[in-house]
Amino acid sequence: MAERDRIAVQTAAFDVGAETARLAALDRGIGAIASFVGLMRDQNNGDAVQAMTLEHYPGMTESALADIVAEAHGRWALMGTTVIHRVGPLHPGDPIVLVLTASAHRGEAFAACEFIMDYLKTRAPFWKHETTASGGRWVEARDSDDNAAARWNR
Amino acid sequence: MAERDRIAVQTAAFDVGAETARLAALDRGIGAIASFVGLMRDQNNGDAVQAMTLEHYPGMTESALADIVAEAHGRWALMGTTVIHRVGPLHPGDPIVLVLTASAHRGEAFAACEFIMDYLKTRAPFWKHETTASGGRWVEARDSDDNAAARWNR
Amino acid sequence: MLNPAALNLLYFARLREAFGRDRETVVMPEPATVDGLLATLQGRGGVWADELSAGRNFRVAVNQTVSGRDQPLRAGDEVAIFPPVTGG
Amino acid sequence: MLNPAALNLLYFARLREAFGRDRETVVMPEPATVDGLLATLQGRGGVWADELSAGRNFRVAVNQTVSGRDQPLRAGDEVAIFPPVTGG
Repeated sequence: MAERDRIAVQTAAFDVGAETARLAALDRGIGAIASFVGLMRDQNNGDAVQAMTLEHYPGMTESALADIVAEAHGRWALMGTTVIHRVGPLHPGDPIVLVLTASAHRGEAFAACEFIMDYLKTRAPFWKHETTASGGRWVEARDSDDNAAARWNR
Repeated sequence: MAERDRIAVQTAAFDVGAETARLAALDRGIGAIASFVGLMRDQNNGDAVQAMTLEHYPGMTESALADIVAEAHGRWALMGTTVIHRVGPLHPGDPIVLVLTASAHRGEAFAACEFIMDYLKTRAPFWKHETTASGGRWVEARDSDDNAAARWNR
Repeated sequence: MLNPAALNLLYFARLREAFGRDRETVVMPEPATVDGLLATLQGRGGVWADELSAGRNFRVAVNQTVSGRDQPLRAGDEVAIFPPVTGG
Repeated sequence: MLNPAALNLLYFARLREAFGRDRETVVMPEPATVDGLLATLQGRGGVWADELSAGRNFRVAVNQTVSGRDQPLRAGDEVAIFPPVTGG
């Protein structure tokens, strides 16, 4: 039987079409699949960015993502989810993260997808190191991400 | 130069991966692509559904979708959008509609994608006719869709 | 070329089936409005009177834009009458 | 097999670079807590005192779960110290 939830941390790119098809095939009661793809931008905080390396905490990363997905299942009637996050070297335009949520109706799929992204941004142990014309630097956490995650507790 | 917005009404299926790649390639400042896929369910209002036919109003359909996308551009800083809606005969599990929104950051992409779906559901001239064990019937509009669209005016 | 008050009517979905046609041309005395056209169609009685009565839920689009009941109609206008939409 | 108070420390991202190492084993007198461990590391002075001072923004995970500063530590625990996360 197909797994309802799929979590992966990998250096390889992901296939949005294949991942969408996997969820769609899980259950004929699925009417809605929301998704999010995060891409590496060629700029950050006003500086051109040439390359990026994503570091993570193997073991904790997977369990943190599983906890976030479990919490989403507790809040919404989800019929399947996919979370794939890349690590290692990346370049502008490269996809970084994919989140897919499947549900009977669109409201739950949209809410769960945004919730998983907001929690991933503040709870999953990934760190971005970017290369600009003036050298390398670690990306600083954003208050806006903390605020986005906090609104799910209201 | 690639078109920022793509709207299509077609009988053929769509390719989520190719459509995502099209948007991602538009601009290296795109950091977020939100998407929604609507699928035909094998049940509706408690009855098993065997098949569906989607009718539309050629001409008005395309202009209604263009109006919705234009309104989304007015509300959020979008760098590209895609709306594809199928018409004709469909079966359970078939994808019906695809909406993609690209932006620098995820909050705008998510909001615009959900907005376009909510407005499409109440403003774009499509009608579903479904076949159940007891014969054919036209799907009735849902109050929940009107409510979903109305919240964007608050 | 067009009759000065000839309207091109279109019907969709459940109303197309109920009326047994997907299009027709109707000639109205000017000045015409959506309300006047609906009254004319209801005057046919039967399913027309039933489906287009004030309590029923349907939409009217004039030249492919959803319109109010006081919308003026001119010769050659495309007037579509259809149930609430159910796509997506 | 393990020393009764030996902790397996991991450092990530900016802190890994600042401390010049990605892991080490530290022996603490029991009963140990996260606070006690941080005080011991700060006692090394220099970048340790700087990066782990009360005003700095960092996280501690014990056995791969983010933990408070009063969390007890037992021999063999995996204790990771890292900056706020920035994935996604």
